[in-house]
Amino acid sequence: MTIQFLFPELLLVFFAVAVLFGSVSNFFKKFTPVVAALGLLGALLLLPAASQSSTAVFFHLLEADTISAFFRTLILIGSALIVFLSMGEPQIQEQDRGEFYFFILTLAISMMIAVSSRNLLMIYIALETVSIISYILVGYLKQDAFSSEAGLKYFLFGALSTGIMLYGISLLYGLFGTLDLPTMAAAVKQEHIYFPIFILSMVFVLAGLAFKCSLVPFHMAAPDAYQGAPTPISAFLSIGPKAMGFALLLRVFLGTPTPLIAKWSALAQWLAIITMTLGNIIALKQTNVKRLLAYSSIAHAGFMLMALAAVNASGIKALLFYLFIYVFMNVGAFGCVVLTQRQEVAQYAGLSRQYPFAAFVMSISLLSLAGLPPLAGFMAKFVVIAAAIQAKLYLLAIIAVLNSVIALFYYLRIIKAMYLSKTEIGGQLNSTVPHSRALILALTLTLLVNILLGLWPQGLMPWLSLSP
Amino acid sequence: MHIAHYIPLFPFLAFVINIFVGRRLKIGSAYLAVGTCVLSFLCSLKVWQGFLQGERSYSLGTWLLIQGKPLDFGIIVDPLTIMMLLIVSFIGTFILIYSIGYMHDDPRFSRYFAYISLFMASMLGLVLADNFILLLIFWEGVGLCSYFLIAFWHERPAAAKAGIKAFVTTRIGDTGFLVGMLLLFFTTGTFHFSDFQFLRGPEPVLTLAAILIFAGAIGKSAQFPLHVWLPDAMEGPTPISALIHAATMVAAGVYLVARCFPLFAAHPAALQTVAVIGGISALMAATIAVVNNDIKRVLAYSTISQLGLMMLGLGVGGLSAGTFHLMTHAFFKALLFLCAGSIIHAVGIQDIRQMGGLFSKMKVTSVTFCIGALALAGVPPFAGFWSKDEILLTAWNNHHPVLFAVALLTSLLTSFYMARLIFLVLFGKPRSELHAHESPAVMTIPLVVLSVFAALAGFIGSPLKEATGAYEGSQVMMLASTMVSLTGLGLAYLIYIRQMALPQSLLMSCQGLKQLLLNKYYIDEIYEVVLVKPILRLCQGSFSFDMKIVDGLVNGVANVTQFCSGVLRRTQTGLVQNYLLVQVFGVVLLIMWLLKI
Amino acid sequence: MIPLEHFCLLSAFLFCAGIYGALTRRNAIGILISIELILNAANINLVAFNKYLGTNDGLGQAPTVPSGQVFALFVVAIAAAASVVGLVLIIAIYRHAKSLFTEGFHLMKE
Amino acid sequence: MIPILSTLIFLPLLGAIIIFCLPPRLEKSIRFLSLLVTGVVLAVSVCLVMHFDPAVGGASNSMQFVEYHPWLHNLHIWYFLGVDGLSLPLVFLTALLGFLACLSSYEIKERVKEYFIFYLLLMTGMIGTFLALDLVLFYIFWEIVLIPMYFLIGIWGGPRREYAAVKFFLYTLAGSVLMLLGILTAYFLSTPHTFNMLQLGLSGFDLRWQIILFLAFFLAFAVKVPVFPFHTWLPDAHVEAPTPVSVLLAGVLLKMGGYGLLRVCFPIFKAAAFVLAPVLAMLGVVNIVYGAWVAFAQTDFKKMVAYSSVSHMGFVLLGAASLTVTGFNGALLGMFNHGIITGGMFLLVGVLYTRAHTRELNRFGGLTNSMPFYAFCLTFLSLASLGLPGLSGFVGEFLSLVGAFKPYPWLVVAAGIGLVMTVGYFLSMIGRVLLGALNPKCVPYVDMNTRELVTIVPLMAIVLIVGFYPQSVLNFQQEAMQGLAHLFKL
Repeated sequence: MTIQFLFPELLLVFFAVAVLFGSVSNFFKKFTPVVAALGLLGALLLLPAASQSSTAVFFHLLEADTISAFFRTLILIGSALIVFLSMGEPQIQEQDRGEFYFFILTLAISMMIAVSSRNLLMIYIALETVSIISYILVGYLKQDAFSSEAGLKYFLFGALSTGIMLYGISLLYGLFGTLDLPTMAAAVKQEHIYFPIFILSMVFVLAGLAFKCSLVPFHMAAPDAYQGAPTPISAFLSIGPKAMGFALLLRVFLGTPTPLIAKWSALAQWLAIITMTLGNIIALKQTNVKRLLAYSSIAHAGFMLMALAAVNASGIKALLFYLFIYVFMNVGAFGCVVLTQRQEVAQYAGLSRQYPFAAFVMSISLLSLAGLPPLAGFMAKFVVIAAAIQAKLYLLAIIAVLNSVIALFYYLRIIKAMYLSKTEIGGQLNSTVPHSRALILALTLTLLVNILLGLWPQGLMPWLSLSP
Repeated sequence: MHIAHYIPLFPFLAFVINIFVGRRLKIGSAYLAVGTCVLSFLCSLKVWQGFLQGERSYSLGTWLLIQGKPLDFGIIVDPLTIMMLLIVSFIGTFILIYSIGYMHDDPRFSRYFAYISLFMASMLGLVLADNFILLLIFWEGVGLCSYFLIAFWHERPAAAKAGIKAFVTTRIGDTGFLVGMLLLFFTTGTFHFSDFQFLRGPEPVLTLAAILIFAGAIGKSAQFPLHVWLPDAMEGPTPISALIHAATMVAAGVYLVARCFPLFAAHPAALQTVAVIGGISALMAATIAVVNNDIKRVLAYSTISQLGLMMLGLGVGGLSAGTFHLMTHAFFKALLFLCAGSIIHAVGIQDIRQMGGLFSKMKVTSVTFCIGALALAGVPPFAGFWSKDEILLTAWNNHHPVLFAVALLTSLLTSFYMARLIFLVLFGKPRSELHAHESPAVMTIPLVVLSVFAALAGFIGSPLKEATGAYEGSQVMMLASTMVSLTGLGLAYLIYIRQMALPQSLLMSCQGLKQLLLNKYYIDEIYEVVLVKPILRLCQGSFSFDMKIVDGLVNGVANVTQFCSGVLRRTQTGLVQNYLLVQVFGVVLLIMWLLKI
Repeated sequence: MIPLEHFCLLSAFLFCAGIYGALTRRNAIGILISIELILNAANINLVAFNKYLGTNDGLGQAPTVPSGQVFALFVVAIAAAASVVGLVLIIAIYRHAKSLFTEGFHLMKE
Repeated sequence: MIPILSTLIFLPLLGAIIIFCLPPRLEKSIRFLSLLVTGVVLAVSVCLVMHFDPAVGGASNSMQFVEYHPWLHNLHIWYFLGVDGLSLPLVFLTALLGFLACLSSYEIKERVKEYFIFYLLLMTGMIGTFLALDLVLFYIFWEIVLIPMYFLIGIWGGPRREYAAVKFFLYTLAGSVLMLLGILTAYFLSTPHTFNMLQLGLSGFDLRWQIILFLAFFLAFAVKVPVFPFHTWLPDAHVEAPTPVSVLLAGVLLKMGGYGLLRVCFPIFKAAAFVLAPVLAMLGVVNIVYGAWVAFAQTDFKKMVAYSSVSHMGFVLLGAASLTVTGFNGALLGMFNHGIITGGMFLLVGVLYTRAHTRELNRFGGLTNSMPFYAFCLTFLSLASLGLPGLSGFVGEFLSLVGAFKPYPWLVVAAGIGLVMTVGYFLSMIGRVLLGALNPKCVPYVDMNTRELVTIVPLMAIVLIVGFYPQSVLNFQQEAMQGLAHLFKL
């Protein structure tokens, strides 16, 4: 049963090794991205059908249930999109293209494992590999001062938070004597554990996971990392590890019907409020687009946490739906930054006349991020707020809704520069410059998802429902 | 098939044609206007004849559903309406003929006749309406035409301002009228005049409603508080002053009170206010007219005074007296204005102090002017005497001594200032070199016709007399009113022709009073200070309030968020230590919060 | 037999020393070292708990499954990998900022 | 038979997609295509009016041409369209103004393709809002209107267009997001969870919740109607928007607020409506008087007309707050008339702007000689706007006043003061623009050409028809208003 479950990962390992060796000879170097993409899509096909029942797999270290199935598909799709994006990125030079895609594939593998693990050891190992590889990828452009500084900052911050998490795990191991989450949850119900240490260790674990999802007290490194890293990597950071973070939050804190710690809903509610508000307010005055998108992803993390704060079935479904839409919205926005190679908002002046397609895709993604009705972002926001209101979190819902108004302002600032301003900054780019078809393909894909899924979310998400 | 509803349609047709193709018709537009006016006159005669054979008012159809009940419009046919129809169309025809000559060389000739036809249509419509809403529609239409025509020569800024002043002041009255109408509707449940006879005894609410409706009449008939617009309305062409601001439109207020007379009669308090307001207006306007030096302004104040007299007549319960004076006044006041018009047309100036000795140069105008003046002054054989006498008699019979005295004093002043006008303008030696010449025939013929009617209208008697019981004249009252008129004439004769020392010195002594009257009791200035200036400041204030406070709040919220963004941005210092510090601090905070330490 | 509490105290002490080091050190390598301290603190904990408390995996496995010690081994391996990556990044930043002190590299702020 | 309502909504969208595929240099064909699309929409709405059966009424099955299909069935969101006496006049108004504004869009010279794409999207959003009967569908159409309007004001507007566009977008969005919360809370509070407006009307909420939800919805509609404290976006948006856009903004967008009140707030939250009606009436009168005062002090032509719209919509609010049949009739007819009149006024302002490139009133003077037709049209519409009896403006206001007189007599008197002020500022505007000596600065302008006349004359004709025979529009809406008022009979 285990081998069948791990087929996609094994295929990816095979492709990763192939990509690594391919990068040795110049002839194969040109094909490495295509091979990587093929590997990811192949793995996507091999994914087992989403089975309702959840069975322990791989010596009770992994779990094959609906959540892991959904997140594994999401990670594969996300990684494929990032591979397409990085094909369009000129900064990734010829000579070390091989390693780049090798790292992306290994990142995908470790995330897929982390998402479906039910054992703290497995969680830690997968989480640590994801972190290490993302440190390398963030600091990938050695000759660029920004990239290496971002890499180091991300490393130091990340290492500390995972260190704290590990200490938390060790305490948990001491308390329960086991590393298996479901057994721990069962033990908590017998109420014979020493409560303060349990809370302390759970908060330590939360520190590690929250760093990945960039929730507020642990978000400090994210903006610098997103700004410094090469754009496809900051796109990957905003969707890959974030989705994994939320999957782990889901597993650790909400694995069992009643949340592991009683006050989880209040904790999540306040974290969500602070994250949303801080993310949105700081994003207002940003001039660098990547940094602005970083803060916007922090704000969206707050939105997703809101879905978790509503501890009910529709909350979890809302989170999954939101993450799916969020991947496409973010890839669309970052994709346009890759396409136009423009970092500052002012540089976007008059883009709608220079390169209408890029401006169109960018504005559709931004309006979808803002959550305006005809687009998919609205349906995502709608479902999440519905879950919050169903759980009677009225204050949270009101603040979330007002945040979406603030959010619209800074999204509009970019759209204003592109469409409304009459001045035209002489960007070196115009529609005649040849672009990698893959990047255009990825952008059109995000465009379709943003528009179609807004009108017909039922098509892809039959299980999405508001029923209590 | 009843033809009454065709009466307003003919002039309306002329208006539509003149507005769109008038410029090409040139003189044709004038003939079209006059023709439709004559047609309306003939229809009115037909309606009168039909009325004698017993045809009564009829309904046109449902216009609107209010509170579920259908509100249908109709035409009312009774002596009052017929009288008004005849007066309006008859005098209108002759004034139109007169204005062909008067407006001959005006660039916007056809537009003038278009507006006059619209006015005729709405005035005729007004008198035919059988409910308040239809009346209000034509009521505002009449106000609109007076606005257009006052501001006809809009190159002169004074004319444009006068037009706006007229429309706004009448509109203030109309708001009271609207509220009164609604009050009436909600207590009696109907807008129709015919339902007034079912009114039970006096109710405080209905009294208030009647007074508010009278407010509309005050606005339209330029009575005391809202009279300021009529003297300024003289900026318009003189035939307009004759038709609208003397004979017909200003009489609409009196017509309205007469139409709702059963309502007013049922509430003595309302009737009392009508009489009092009428008295005040009559006296005040007469005193101002005595000292005014502009020929049209004098006649304007005289109109306000006579209208006050009519209101007084109605106020003391004399429905037939009031309406009778309305009819006769229409004739001789229109005549006086037309004569004044032909004088101005000839001499070009309006200040009577520079005029004099025109009798020899303009024979026909002067004779008709004298006939009109005598009629207005109330000298026995002429029309004014009979109707004024009837008002005095009704006031005396219905035990209103104070009002009777006011009426008497007003007729004294009236005869005085009319005599003053005649002596200063027509007789004596010319005070400045004026090459006056007689007006062309097209202007003098209407003068002659109107003078004949001004003389003989008295003998027709009040059209409503069979409705309101026989009226027997009392010799004593007739003698008294004749004596008053003659003394007025005599006094004026002594002062202005004989330049007698005594009356001269008497006049010099009350210089302060003269100054007060010359400035029209400073009412205009009071309104300016009390009403117009504060409202303008209020608007300016509310606009700046809107910009600063309400808009300020909105922008303020935006600026506050921007400011917070600026502050919070600086938390990202870029130093790794700070990041680690925030994280550890976050962990500690969370633990303390969760464990409630 | 040294009671379990001593081990926990030692690991807690190491953990606090690591945190303190990470926050106060100005030198990037210093921070790296203190992070290693934190990881080792966790190792001590793991091994101690495994030895003293015996694991009741609740899955019917025998109490003496050495999951704690295995975990510690993994942690050691991963710590090594992490520090390698850290040093690489520190060398890269040294090429640009010419200094190891954290004040040297704060190009990106606000 | 063909789903007439869906065609009405999605025809402009189809047009927009077609234009999206055309290359930008085919300006003439783009203009013709959009004119064709809006023309067909107008024709469809006319035949909708003809096939509409005014007799069908009553609270239960008052909807006609109903389309009821599951859209997101497990989210309980239905694709539910229907039209009744309340939405019919407004749909016709939207179609008519859409066609005329498209006709007057010939003055737009640059980026024509994008202009007409946003224009047709705007049409879809507007018509959709009036026809949707499912709260979520209503909200989606309500917000679809915002994006194209932002671009229309932002790209083709006047000097301060960006500020005005952002302000309009954020202000309306802030209002409507609270409505989203209201919709969701209503969904979870209603006994059989539903977004359907008609069913929500039947499920009773307790009074405390009713008031909260009423205020949530009312805030969104108040921003659009503009009720007093939330109106500051209107003058900026109007002044900066290009003429055809401000015609639609004034003619239709303001009505969406009023329509929302009559369709959502009153029927669903009856008890709260009963409690809050006096507050609404008070706000209405404040709107009237305050709008008139501020309009009096304006020197910019468009800002004055914008504030006059604030004043007119005050009558609509007063009429609606009276909770009587006449009041509701007055409110709806008032909205219809105001749309026609103010649409025409903005077209006229546009005519003057294309010639003088300024909207400063003191800059003009004595235009009657040089532009007689223009003078006639402007005077006619100003008189209709100041509520001259015999023209359509008066009928709406009169019914609202009659309706509101019984419950709030003193407010009607205050409204009277507003009426007098309205006369004041309109006539002073006519005095400054048309009368007086010909201003030397404005060189003799050529009079209105045929295209401009074709956009104005139908509006003036409707003003005259409704003015003389209001029953023509009233008998369409009588049943719906009867049903609505029936809810508030004691």
